[in-house]
Amino acid sequence: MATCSGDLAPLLGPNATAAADYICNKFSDSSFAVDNTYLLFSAYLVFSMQLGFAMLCAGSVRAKNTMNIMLTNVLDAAIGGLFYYLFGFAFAFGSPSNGFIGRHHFALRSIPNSSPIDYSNFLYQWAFAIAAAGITSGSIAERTQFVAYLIYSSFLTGFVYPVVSHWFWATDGWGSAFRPDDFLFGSGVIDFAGSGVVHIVGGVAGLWGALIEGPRIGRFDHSGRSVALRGHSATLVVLGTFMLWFGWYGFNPGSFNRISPFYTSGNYYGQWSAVGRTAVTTTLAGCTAALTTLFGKRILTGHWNVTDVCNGLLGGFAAITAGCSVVEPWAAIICGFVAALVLIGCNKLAEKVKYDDPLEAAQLHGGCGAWGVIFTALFASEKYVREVYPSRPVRYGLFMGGGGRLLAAHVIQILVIVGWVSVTMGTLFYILHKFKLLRISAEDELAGMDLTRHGGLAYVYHDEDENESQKQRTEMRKIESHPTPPQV
Amino acid sequence: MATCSGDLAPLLGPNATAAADYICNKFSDSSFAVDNTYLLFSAYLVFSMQLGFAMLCAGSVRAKNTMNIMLTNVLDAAIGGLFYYLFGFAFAFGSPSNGFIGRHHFALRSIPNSSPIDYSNFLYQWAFAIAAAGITSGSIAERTQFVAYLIYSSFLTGFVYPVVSHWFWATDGWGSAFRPDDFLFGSGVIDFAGSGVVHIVGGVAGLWGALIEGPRIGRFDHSGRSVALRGHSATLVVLGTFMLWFGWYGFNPGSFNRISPFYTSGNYYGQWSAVGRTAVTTTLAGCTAALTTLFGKRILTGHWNVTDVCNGLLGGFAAITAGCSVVEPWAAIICGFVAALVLIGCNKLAEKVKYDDPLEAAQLHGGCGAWGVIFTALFASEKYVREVYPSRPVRYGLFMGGGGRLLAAHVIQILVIVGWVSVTMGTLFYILHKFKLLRISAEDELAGMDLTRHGGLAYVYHDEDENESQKQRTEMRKIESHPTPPQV
Amino acid sequence: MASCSADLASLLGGNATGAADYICNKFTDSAYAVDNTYLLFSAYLVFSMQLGFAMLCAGSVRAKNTMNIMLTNVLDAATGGLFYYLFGFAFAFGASSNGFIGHNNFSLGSTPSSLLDYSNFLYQWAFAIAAAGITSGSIAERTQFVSYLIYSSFLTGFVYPVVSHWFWSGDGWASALRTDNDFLFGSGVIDFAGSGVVHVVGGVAGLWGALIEGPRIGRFDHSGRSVALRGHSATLVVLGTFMLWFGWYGFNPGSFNKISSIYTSGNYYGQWSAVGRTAVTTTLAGCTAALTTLFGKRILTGHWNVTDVCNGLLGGFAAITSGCSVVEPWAAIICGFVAALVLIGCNKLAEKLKFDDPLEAAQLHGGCGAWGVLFTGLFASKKYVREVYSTRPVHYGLFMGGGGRLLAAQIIQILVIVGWVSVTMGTLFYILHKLGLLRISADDEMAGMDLTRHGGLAYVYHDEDATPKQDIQMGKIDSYPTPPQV
Repeated sequence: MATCSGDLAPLLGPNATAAADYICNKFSDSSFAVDNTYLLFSAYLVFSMQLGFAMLCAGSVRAKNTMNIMLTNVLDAAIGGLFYYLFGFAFAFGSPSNGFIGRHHFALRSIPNSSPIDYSNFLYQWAFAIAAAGITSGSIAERTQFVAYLIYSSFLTGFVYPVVSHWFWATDGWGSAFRPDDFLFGSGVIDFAGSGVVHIVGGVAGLWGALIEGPRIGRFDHSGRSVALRGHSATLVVLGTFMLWFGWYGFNPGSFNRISPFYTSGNYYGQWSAVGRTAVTTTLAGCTAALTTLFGKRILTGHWNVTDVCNGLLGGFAAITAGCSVVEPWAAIICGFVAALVLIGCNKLAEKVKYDDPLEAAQLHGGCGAWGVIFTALFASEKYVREVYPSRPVRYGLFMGGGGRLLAAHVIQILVIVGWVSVTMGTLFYILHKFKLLRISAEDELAGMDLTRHGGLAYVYHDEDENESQKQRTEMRKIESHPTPPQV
Repeated sequence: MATCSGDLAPLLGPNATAAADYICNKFSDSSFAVDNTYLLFSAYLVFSMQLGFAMLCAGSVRAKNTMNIMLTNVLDAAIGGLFYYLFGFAFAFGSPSNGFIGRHHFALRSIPNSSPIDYSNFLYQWAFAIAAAGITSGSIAERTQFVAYLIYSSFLTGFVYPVVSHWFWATDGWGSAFRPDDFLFGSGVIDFAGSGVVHIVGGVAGLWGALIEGPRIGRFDHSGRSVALRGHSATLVVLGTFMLWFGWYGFNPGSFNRISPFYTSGNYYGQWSAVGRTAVTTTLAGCTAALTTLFGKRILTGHWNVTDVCNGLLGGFAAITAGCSVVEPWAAIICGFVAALVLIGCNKLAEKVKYDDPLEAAQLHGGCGAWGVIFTALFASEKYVREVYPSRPVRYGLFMGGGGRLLAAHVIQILVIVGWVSVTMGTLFYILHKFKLLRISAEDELAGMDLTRHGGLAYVYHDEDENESQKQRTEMRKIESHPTPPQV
Repeated sequence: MASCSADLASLLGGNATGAADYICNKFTDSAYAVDNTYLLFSAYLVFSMQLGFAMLCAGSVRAKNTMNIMLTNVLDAATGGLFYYLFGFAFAFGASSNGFIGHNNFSLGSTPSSLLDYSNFLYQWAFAIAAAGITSGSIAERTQFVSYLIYSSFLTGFVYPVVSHWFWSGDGWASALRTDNDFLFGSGVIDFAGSGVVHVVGGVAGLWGALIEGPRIGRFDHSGRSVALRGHSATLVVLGTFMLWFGWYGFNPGSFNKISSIYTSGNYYGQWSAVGRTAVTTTLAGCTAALTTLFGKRILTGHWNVTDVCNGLLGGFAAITSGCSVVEPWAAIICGFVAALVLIGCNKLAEKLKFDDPLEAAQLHGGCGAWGVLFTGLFASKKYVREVYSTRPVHYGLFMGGGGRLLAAQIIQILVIVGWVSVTMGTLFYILHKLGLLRISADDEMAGMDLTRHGGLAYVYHDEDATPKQDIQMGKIDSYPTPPQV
């Protein structure tokens, strides 16, 4: 902490360099402890979003595919853990490197170091990577072969997502706002917690998967009209939504990584206040989106629908994620309001083009995420941008009088992400499709994947099935996996 | 940090004012970072109680009203977010103001400031406000029109609750223990985390709502005997209870707002220890209440009943909330023991007077909350009161030798809260009742609100319903909302 | 913080003792605030594992016993809270005392002290109830509720605290934190977060309970073949597993108790980094075990099974718990891989021996926990052992070149724990069995305990049952959704 010692030494007297060093080292240790506490618990919160995804997905599919979708969610985390450890983190943050991809710290080699990248940073970024994979698994639910799932999930968390996060979040990335110099449009992209980097990536990947697979059987009837295939449990949807909301307090405010830097020392004002503000903007955007969806859907369908409200809420969160740290609370309300309309519009559009996404993941994360990136370029406040991104030339929101350079950078961000994910993931899904590895057979789809692939249904509420199988003296899990055995 | 500099400057030598300032500013920054980390994560925990409420409520109602009750819980948080942001927080903590209501910081204007109120304080208080609304929604579950719900929830979180919290928690409040002078009965009210401010408010509001609506159809049979309308899922009740328990560790210990103040410097002893003690008293009160309920109910009904144990546990928490920071751990055991008896007694009484509260919310939060307020006045320990409320004249528990002034103040608190909530919320419910906006029709109630208002049942465990509705080539969610279609 | 004051006073000049004290006191206060924040939130996370256990257990049993198993999980926490407060914590950490059992600080007397604060009690309580939660899984679906209350109190109040005293307190005979130099084999046991102290204890207790009770009716058919009695909800299993995973971030990294200690001052390097590394090793072990189980089970049974994957994941966590703070991340991958194989092996063995454990708790926590203790003796890294256990002679993993002393101590740990828990809990279960208090009647078991003991089934999805046509009183007939009189 050279600055601290340099400041303090002359104050203490001419010969007090050692004393100043000593005191400043203690301060630096103290803020490392606080910042790591903050970052680790934020990482745990982000991890808890995986539980949220699992429950949200489980509740949104039909009972016969519950085991399948939950397994994919558990494996997102598990596969992500290994692949992000082996090379994902290195691709994303292995500096020094070029603007396109990182190339150090494979398998966490020479971590911790003075960059400073510590284990807690890895853990935090891993939790983000698996969130992106979780988004995609929702889009292709109920009709995808399990092997295809294993392949795309590894590829997404191990390569596609890390590269994007390198571009916009690493100090070397070509679009990053943390570069030492040579910013994109003299501005760089402000995607604070990843409306673009996480949500658009996950959403566009899901979009291609779902497009190439086509809709689920029965989703559009013979005359082409849309038939809702309701999820089997609204309770799980609400549970998942609340867990995601809870975890989002790690996702957005946690993206500061550190809480102890001050803006004006000895005063009440520092990064801790910005962290609090970020939590508030996040809350307000989600709340507004939920209420907008409530009344919007009431007008459109005549129902007060809780699952729609949950999706609206999440759309608001996905949108505010890019700008959460640099906008005023009142702007967050605008962000949430528009996000809800964007989601409703995207859903209408999806229905019209016969696009089937069981969790509305492409619409929600792709659509609202893109709106969030644009929103940041319109409403980022000068004061907050200056504080949160101190090393970067101050370019802020168009509507706040900051000119169009930030907006230009953000439009480029959206285009580049959509292009990159389409090229990589679109190609991958297409190859899987050609090799007949993507979609399950029609019989499997009608029977449900739990019966055919995952050893039985998720629920056994009534005992008879079981007693029957006992009577038949069956072996471990062979017949039991057919609770209504065809031979009877 | 004037004190710190003033203390340190002479120690460092005659010309070291600048050095002392510098060092003390660093310390002050450091404690801001720690305290905000502490407060924010506590706020996240309190927010997770909303998930707990949602699951507890969902499990405690019949399957046909699950969508309805979960929607109210999601909207508590969403409506609360907007209204508490716009004026609730200003009414509660907008100082300087009068003893009755705050009047600054509307829409978080001039936050953060040196009061110091920061964004994290808003977030924490918002999480409290939505908890109060959540309590009330339990009492009037399964029979209330959705519009009535929207109205009372906004009114409660936007006005009724903020005013009460201003009285007892703001530095200006007439009953507050944080006043600069002129304390109520020379003592002020010690309602540390809100047995009165949160739980009695929520409970009494629910009481009036449920009283004016009357019991659910079938709750009392023709001969007037009580018939239990069992909730549809004990699993959800347990899930909700554990989430509430988890969140209560933010609610009670978090109410210190800061963890870094020391009581004896350079020693192991400071507010961090008091925070830990608060978590322990909270735990012990809940555990004791759970065990008391277990054996009490076993004697009364012959069953070991898990949902009753869960309610008893929550009753213990609601009771310890007022005194958690100022009582000894052994006193918390007494608190929990009596709270369980109070709850059992209130439930007996409710049955006798044919009062129907699907979640026992009025009994639990109103009854046990009131006991908690009294308990604090009896058992508050001198040492802890001195430490936790240093600026207030030391009046402590009657049974600990502290005299009756604290008890008098607490009795006044209960009376005033009951009066205020009855006048405001009672009147509101009565007006809604007169305008026929309060209760749903008997047909709707028998069919369940999910079918008639919320677009279908929460659960679709078996596929046939769905396939059937597909065969009928129905449009989006029209017939599907009737899983057992009457036309067949 | 005597050293801080002494260091700083000499730097500031001869007359600055007062200033040095003042500044150092501020630093101490600051560190206490940070460390307590860290420890308390870790304790809350560990507590959330109780929710995980409840949901995991509920999902793994049949619908007719759901109320029963959830009640036991709620009561683990509640009885644990009282008994651990009254004497458990005193037995475990009541310094100063002998190597076998603590005998101070009953009912949190003389707390806070410079060594133990309320936050330590809360953290240890959350551990104690986890051990009881493990055991309740093994004996699920067939145990009388009264015997459950008895063993749970005994386990959290006495058996577990004594074990944790041995290995974790400054007085324990095998502890690596001893204050004198009399370490077991000159090494002491490195069981950082309790693969042995928590998981082997819970698993062995469950093993004896389940052995003495015998398998559930229908678990093995007349010809002796194994019949799976599937749990009623895989969703709850996944929910529980994720909550346990979430909570494990309090369990393992939280076991440092403090985050602000420095290893090299003024640098980026201190205990906060070790805490982060611990979270990473924990994650990697679990992830590897999950993937190993996925492919292993696919080969063995032909299914991609989510509940098996969840169990594998938890097995990986149980195994890494012992060494999480002292092994390299790559070693954690080995730990998880072997843990998954251990679990599969133990399950095969259990089936062969007709041992019935509804949650595989004895296999998972006992088997993988024991592997974890050995793993630490093999792979503990010299550098990390030196940092994390700074007062102890540096004996580290056999495969890392540290010699066999640590491994010897770890083997002794397993043997002693198995012996102690068998003697205490085995005897207790046997006595309950002899008194006819352990197992429920066959009729009750077939009907399900929820109907017969707990006032009705957990689920009422269809309304007809609940309608009051039959003019019944409060919860009497209601508790029979398929009333026999019809």
